[in-house]
Order: sequence, then structure tokens, then C-alpha cells
Amino acid sequence: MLEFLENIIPSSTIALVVFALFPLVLILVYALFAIWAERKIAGFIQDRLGPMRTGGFHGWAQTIADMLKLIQKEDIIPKDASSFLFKLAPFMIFTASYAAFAVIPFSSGYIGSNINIGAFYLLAITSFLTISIIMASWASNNKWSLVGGMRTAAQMVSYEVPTIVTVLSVLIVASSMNLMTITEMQTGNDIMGFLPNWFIFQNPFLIVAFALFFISMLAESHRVPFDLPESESELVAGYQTEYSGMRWGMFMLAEYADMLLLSLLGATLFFGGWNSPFGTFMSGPVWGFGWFMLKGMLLVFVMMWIRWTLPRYRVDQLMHICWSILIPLSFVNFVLVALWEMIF
Amino acid sequence: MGLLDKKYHDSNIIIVSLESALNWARKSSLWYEQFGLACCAIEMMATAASHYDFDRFGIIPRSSPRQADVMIVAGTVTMKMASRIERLYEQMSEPRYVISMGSCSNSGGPYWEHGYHVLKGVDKVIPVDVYVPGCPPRPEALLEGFLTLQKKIENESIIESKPSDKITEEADRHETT
Amino acid sequence: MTHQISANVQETREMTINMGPQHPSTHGVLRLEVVLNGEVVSRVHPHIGYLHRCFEKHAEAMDDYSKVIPYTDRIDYVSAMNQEHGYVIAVEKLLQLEVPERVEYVRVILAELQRIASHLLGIGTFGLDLGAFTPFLYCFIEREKILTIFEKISGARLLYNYICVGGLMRDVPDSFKPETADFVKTFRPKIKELNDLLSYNKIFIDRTANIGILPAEVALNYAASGPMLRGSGVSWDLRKNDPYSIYDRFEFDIPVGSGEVGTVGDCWDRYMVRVREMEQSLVIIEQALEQMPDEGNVMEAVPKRIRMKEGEVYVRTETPRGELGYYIISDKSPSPFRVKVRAPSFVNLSILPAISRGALLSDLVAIVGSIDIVLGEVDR
Amino acid sequence: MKQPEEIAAYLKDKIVKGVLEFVPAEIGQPWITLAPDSIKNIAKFLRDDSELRFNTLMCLSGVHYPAEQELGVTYHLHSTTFGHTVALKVRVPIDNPRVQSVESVWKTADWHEREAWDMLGIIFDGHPNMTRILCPDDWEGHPLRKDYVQQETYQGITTRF
Repeated sequence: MLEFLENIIPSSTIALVVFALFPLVLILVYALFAIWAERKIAGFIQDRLGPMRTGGFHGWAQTIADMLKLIQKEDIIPKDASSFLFKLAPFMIFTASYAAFAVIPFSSGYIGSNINIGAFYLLAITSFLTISIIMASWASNNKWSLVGGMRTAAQMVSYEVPTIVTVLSVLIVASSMNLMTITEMQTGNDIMGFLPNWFIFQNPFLIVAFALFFISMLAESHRVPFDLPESESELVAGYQTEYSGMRWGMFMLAEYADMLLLSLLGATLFFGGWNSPFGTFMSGPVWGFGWFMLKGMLLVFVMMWIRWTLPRYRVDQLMHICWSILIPLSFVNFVLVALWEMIF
Repeated sequence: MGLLDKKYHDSNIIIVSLESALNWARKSSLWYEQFGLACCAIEMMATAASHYDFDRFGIIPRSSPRQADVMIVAGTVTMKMASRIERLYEQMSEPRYVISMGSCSNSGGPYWEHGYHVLKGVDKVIPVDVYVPGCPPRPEALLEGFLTLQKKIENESIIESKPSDKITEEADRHETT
Repeated sequence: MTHQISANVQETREMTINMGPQHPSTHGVLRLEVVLNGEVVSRVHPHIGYLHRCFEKHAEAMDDYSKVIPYTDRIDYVSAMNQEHGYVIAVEKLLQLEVPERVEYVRVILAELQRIASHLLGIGTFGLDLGAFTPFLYCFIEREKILTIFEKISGARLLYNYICVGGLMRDVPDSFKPETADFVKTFRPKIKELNDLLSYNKIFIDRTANIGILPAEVALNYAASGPMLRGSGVSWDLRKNDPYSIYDRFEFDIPVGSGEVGTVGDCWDRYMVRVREMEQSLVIIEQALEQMPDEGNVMEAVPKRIRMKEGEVYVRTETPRGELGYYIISDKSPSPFRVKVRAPSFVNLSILPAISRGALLSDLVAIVGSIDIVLGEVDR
Repeated sequence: MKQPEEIAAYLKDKIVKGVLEFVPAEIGQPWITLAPDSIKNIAKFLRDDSELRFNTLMCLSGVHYPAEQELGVTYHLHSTTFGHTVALKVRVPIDNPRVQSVESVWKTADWHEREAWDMLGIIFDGHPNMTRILCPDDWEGHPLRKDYVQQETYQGITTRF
């Protein structure tokens, strides 16, 4: 895609910028859509309508209005807050989410940076989220924020372990850390004659791995039932309590971007990335992008569905689930995946 | 209306369309502060629930005052609570609005005469944009209050009023005081 | 360069945190001063009075016993009918007044409908405290149906001023009976739905079982009542143990906490008592609808002017939150000499410091939710 | 289950000091008048005696009697074991309104007594935390006294309409 852009745009620098800005535009458009969709889905689940007025048809412009309003809001920095860190945190959290998109293979024709250690880079860069949340909570100088930040630190650091181990089980099957290569390996429909060559169908233990990955993904993007960092009914708004206006908007954007990022990672690792489920039918770079986003959005939808159905776990139960259930299970499963690969 | 309030001196097509876009955004996304005081809070909850559904108008609750645009004073404000209400209002970020819901917060309601501990109208401590009458107001009445607030927001301006307007404004102020 | 770690670095301090008066899960304007050790609650001091609306002063200032009724509505705005019922029974006892049959039946049906409405709100907000948003809205959909019935008979959705001394403000419309029967029929399956969605949800059980355990003897010493006491396994319901109105004519069970998923007297038991009480209320309503006389003047016994003799009564009735006591002292004047309300929430809330010691911050939210307080009643 | 008059007779029989008289009522419930400086002992006896077992204090109400220049406290007791109830009353002069606290007997009395202090200015001796509960700490006067005059301003806000 970079070559294509360089062909139509005279300056290669501008072409590079356009190339790099693609995920940013995607995140923004997606966030506008996803926030609206979440409210509509919540409405559907709860026997209501959700946004109806703003913009005409089913309130499609609701998130645009929200964002435009947030820009106008007063930017409050509490007097006793650590001003520099307070201002830095929202940018850092958004930068981290954005940077992680660099290694996601959106289609066979587009990947920001086709590096060999893509999966490793992605897991490493998402740790920035933890740091920025702790930064935000500590800099706010608010007790509720602090409690929220401490919970985040514990939660995200812990859940990184099962996430990494489940990702590792895919990596040993693929024997590559390049996400583009991993996707390419899943092309074709050979399993039992019709099933696509997606990793989730290739190895029965990878189904378990996906289940574990999905649970840890919920915790990593702090969604219900693991939304303790911002749990509204306990901590007012957690680490976001003191943020107002667009600074808060950045947190919200990052939260949704994070959801998409992890869903897309899940789609890449387990559901064949940009591969069409029908073999060569409806494949190609553009179709591929469509399939990829569809798979990602389906996972996002499931996350929303869970959010509006389940209550929230307590902080010690959260840790218990991680350390005494998910981590041992994921290690055992890792060994089983490896054994299966050796035998078959 | 917050940051851009009366920052521009003359009106031209860009300013006017910007103004209407900004006003549209503000009126379409009124996030209210999630806190209730008394009986009216139950009706406020009923308005937010499925049957009446605040979300149709883009109105959602935020529990932190920093992120809220509207404060619904839903219920009786007591002397002990008055300073807290004031504090909450101060914590909200501009542009902020206040809807006084129900007789109690409008004027003390049924407690106006013998209620030694009841604040006789929340407007004694914070400025109020819209008063919703009723004891308690029906959910429809609260929605009407929001629609009235939307109308009020539509008429806000980022253009500085002309000097002649200023004089009349000041004259008005003198008359009222 | 060498660093010396002083002993002070290891020292931990307790953190005092203020929950409320504006907090999403204090159910109003309750303020809890919580001393936290990490996330473990060391001490809780409830501060109340943020909604003290001087009910008792108003009752003494009114120049007629009937004029107090609108204020009783506003004590516990979630179960206004039960409040009116309790107050009116107390005044009728002072007047030694007999009430027509039809009035008694209508009152009982309304009280039980209100109990369901109130429990729906309590259950819904309890779910909300634990992060389950959707059951809350489902509860409100059902509650809205009850409010429609109330609106048809009294004209108001929340605060009715419908039951008056000696009778009712006006007779119920003809549609009252079929509509109530219809509600009873449609509501039964909804309780099962609620159980599937919330009560027996694994996460919900994990969050509420073995939390905030209230032993029976402590509950009695603190004079807890209602679901709070029954959740601790004490079978005590004023409708059965000290029947008022015509409750002795109905057959129903008293659900008590059994420690089904945890220990007797935990948050889940208190919650489940409420769910099961809704079923029992339906049973009562069905019987009452069957026995209710179709004819009768509801204004028959309403006194033109209330002439009170000197005397005093303490009348207790069972509201959704527990024992509501009206202690009324009358003199010969038209206004009450003293009206004291023994509000169930006020007493139940006073137990909070005792049962929340050592809980986590999240548990504290669950415990406050399971007490099901209404601040109007706590502060009056 | 015992009737109030039986309880009164039983109390007079067992406890010599502090039980003043049994007042039958024309309307409503009769009561037993007690001395304010012995209420705690009597309360303990009522709770622990095997024939009475008054394990809950349903209600504790303060009353102002302006004609007699007195304040009073009414206790409504109830036994879940036997199902009987009784009302007790103490009266104290308004210029020295001191009553023994029963907080150590029934924990529920804690908040009730604080409320009686807040509303009527009755001092309960032996209460661990005799502070205002409903009104703010810097409130003036005791609102439920019949001669209460509402303060004009509170923290600079007028209290009148």
C-alpha cells in the first residue's frame, strides 16, 4: 500500500504520513461508531431505544456531538494535582494504543510495520497502558483515583501473564512472531475439506487457548466483569475521576481503541486475520480488510454483550481467577498445544 | 457558555455556523450528574430507565462531577447538604447547567413553612437554569425540563454583545436590583 | 552512593475516605466515613441527616391529623402506600374507629403491590451496586406496571395521599381488580427470569455470599427488622406474628435466610428474602382479590372532623424495609402532640459499622445495598 | 406472654428501686413509669430475666411536656421469645435532663439516644458518643422542643422562605 501511495502522491514523506495516519483515522471512525453501537446494543438488551434524536436516523451523530461537546468543556487541572503527569497521562495512554496498531496486519496489502517480532512488540507496548493509568491516578491526587490506579496496576500486570502464555501457544504453532506471516499461514480451506485453515480449527487445544485469551483480554481492556479500575458504583469513576473535557475523552477513546486492538489481535491469532472464511471467494486486500474488521467487531460485540449482562468481580476474586485458575490452565494448555504439534 | 463565551466581536458566516454547530453539540449531549437527593431521585431513575429512556436524547449519567454537564437537583436540599451541593457545582466543568427538579429544590416545597432544616430553594446557593415543578415531577415533566434547557442552549452565543446591547443589559441589571 | 532504607518506608498508614453524600451507590445522601487499610475496611462511621426534613416538627405543626398523611408519603418515598397505611392505622386506633371491609382489602392489596414495587427497586439497585446494570432496568419495567395501577386509582405515580383516616380518598375504579389480577399473572414468570439473570449468577453469588454476615442475636440486639432480620434466619414478620389490618385472614409463608449459598445472614440471604417475599405478596394479593367485597362505600367511616381524646399508641406495621412504628401522643387539640416515627431503615443502618468491619471496599457497597435503605426514612 | 399489668407487678416484686407506678391507659397502650437513674439496671433485668426476655428495644422516643416543664423518654420493648410488649417511661426536669443510657443493653439505643439528644436535648449518661445525628454539629437549639425558635441563618444562608 505504501508503494501505491507513493505512486499517487508526489512527495514520499507525505505518502508515509498518510500511510501512518491510516490506523488513527480508523480508530477515530471506529470509536465514533463503537460508542454509538454500544449504546444501541445496551438499549436493545435493556428494552429501550438508545440514542434516537441526535442527527436524525437513530441518533447516528450522537458520538460526534459528544466529542464536539467534550472539546468545548473546561479543562480542569486540580490545584494539588501533579500538573505535568496529569496532562501527560491521557496522551500517553492514547499513544500506546495507537502505536500498538503498527504491527496489526489489516489486510494482505496493509501493515504498518512488517517486523519479525510483531506479537512481542504488541504485548510490550500495551504495558504502557498500565503505566499511563497509574500515572493518571497518582497525578490526580484523589483517593478514589488512587484506589482505581492501584487496582489497575495489580489487574493488568497479573493478566498480562495468561495473555502472553496463550499468545505463545499460537506462536509455537505458527513458529513465527510476525503477525503477517501468522495470518498468511491460515490461508486456505483444508481442514475436513471445508473448514478454513484458521488456528482455532487446527489444534483442539487452541480452542481452550482462545477461551483463556478472551477472558484475559476482557481484563486487559478492563471491561465487565473485570472493570474494577473505573467501577462506577464503587470508585465513582476510578482513575478518571478528576479528568474533564477532552482529556477524559482521550481515556474513553483509548479504552475503545484497546478493545479493538485486542479483538483484532484475537482475530489475527485464532480466526485467520484477513482471510476470507470461503477460501479464495471474496478474498483480496479490500475484502480482506472487511473480513478482518468484521471478525474484530464480532469480538467487540461479544464484549459489549457481556458488559450489559454480568455483574462485576471483586478485586481479590479477580486476582484469584488470574493466579490460581487462568495462569496454571494456560501453562498446562501451552504444553498440550506443544505436544499436539509434536505428535500430529 | 464556557470557554468561547463572548470571545468574538463580530458575526460572520463562519462564526455563526460554528456557533450553531457548538450549540448543537452541547444540547445533544447533556450528561447529567448521577446523584439523587430524595423522592425526585426515584422519578429521575424512572426517567433514565427503559420506559422513558433518557438515552434517546443523548442524556447519560456520569458519576464524577468533572465529566457532567447538567446537575439535576432532584429532591429536598437541606441545610447540611447545601454546602455540599455548592461544592459539587464548583467541581463541574464549564459549560455547566443546573436543573432544579421538584418543588423542594425550587422553593422548599411542602417544607417551606415548618422545615427548619430545609433550604428554601436551591437557587439560594447555586444558579439554576431550568425549574421543573411538581412534587415529584412526572418523568415527562423532567424530559420537558431538558427540552427547555436545550432551547436555552440553542440561543447561546459566542459573539460578544455590541456596546449598545451592553448598556441595555446593564440598565436591566440596575432595574432588577 | 549507598541508599539506606529507613524503617519509616515500611510503615503503612490507614486512609480515610469519604463515601458520599454524592456517591453512586450510597442510595441517596448517606455519607460514610470509611477508614481503609489498603482496600480493607477498618472502620465505618455513617453520617446521616443530609435529608433531615423535619417530619416530626411538621406533624406537630399541622392542625389536622389528616394533613400529616402527605408528609408520611415522603418519609419513605419508595413505599408511600405502606407509610400511609401505618400512620392511618395508628390514628384509627386512637380514634377507635372501625373500617369497612372493602377498604381493608383495598389497603392490603395496595400495600402488597407497593411492597413488590419497593423490593423491585431494592433488588435493582442492589444489582446496580454490583455492576449489573440490566437487571435494574428490567426491575424498573415491572415497577412501572405497578405505578400505572397506582396512578389509575390515585392520580399520582410516587406519592399518593390515597389512604385516609377511616377509608380511602375515593373508590377504586372498576378496572382495578382485573388489572391487578393481570399483573399478578404476568409478574410470576418475571421473578424466575430475575433469578436466572441475577440471583443464581455465579459472579453475583461470589460477590454476595458470606459477605456482611449478621448473626441473629446481633440482629435482635440492634432491633433489626424486615428482610434484614429474616435474612438472619429469624422468622419474624409482623403480618404474621402481630397481625394488623386483616392480615390474619391470608395464608402465606415467611421466607427466611437459610444460608443456601453461603452463611445464614449474608448479603445474598437478605437479597433472596426480598425476592421470595415478592412471591408471597403475589399470593396475598390473589387471596385478597378473591375475598374482596365488590360493593361498599369506602367513605362510610371517614370522620367529618377528627376529635381526639387524650391517649397514646405505638402501632407497628411491616413495610418492605421492616418494622415501621408510629408513636402518637394525642391531646384534645386537633393537632398531634407528638409523632415519633420508628423508621426501619434508621435502625437497620445503625448495624452497618458492626457488620462491615474487615470487609473490602467493594463488599461495603454490597452490604449497604443489601440493607436497602431509603434516606428519607433514615433522616425523616 | 404477659400483659403489661402483670409485667408491672412482676417488676415491682423483683426490683424495689426505681419502678414508680403502672399507668393504665384509656386509649392505646398502658405504661410503667420508672426513675431516670435506675433505667439501666431495670433494662438489664428486663432483657435477661427468664420470664420476660425483652430482647429488642423497638423504639425510644423523646417527648417534651411543656406544661410540666419536663422532658420524657418512652421505651417500647418487645420480646421475640414470648411475644409480649411493654412501654416504659421516664420523666426528667427540663433544666437537668439526664437519663441513664441503655446503649450497653440494647445496641439499637445508640442512634435513638443521639436523636433524642439532637431533637430534644436529653442527655444520656454513659452514652459513648453523645453528638448530634440529624442536624449539623453547629446547629443551634433542639428543634422538637415546643418552645423552639428557628435560627434565622445557618452558615450565612437564611433558613426562612
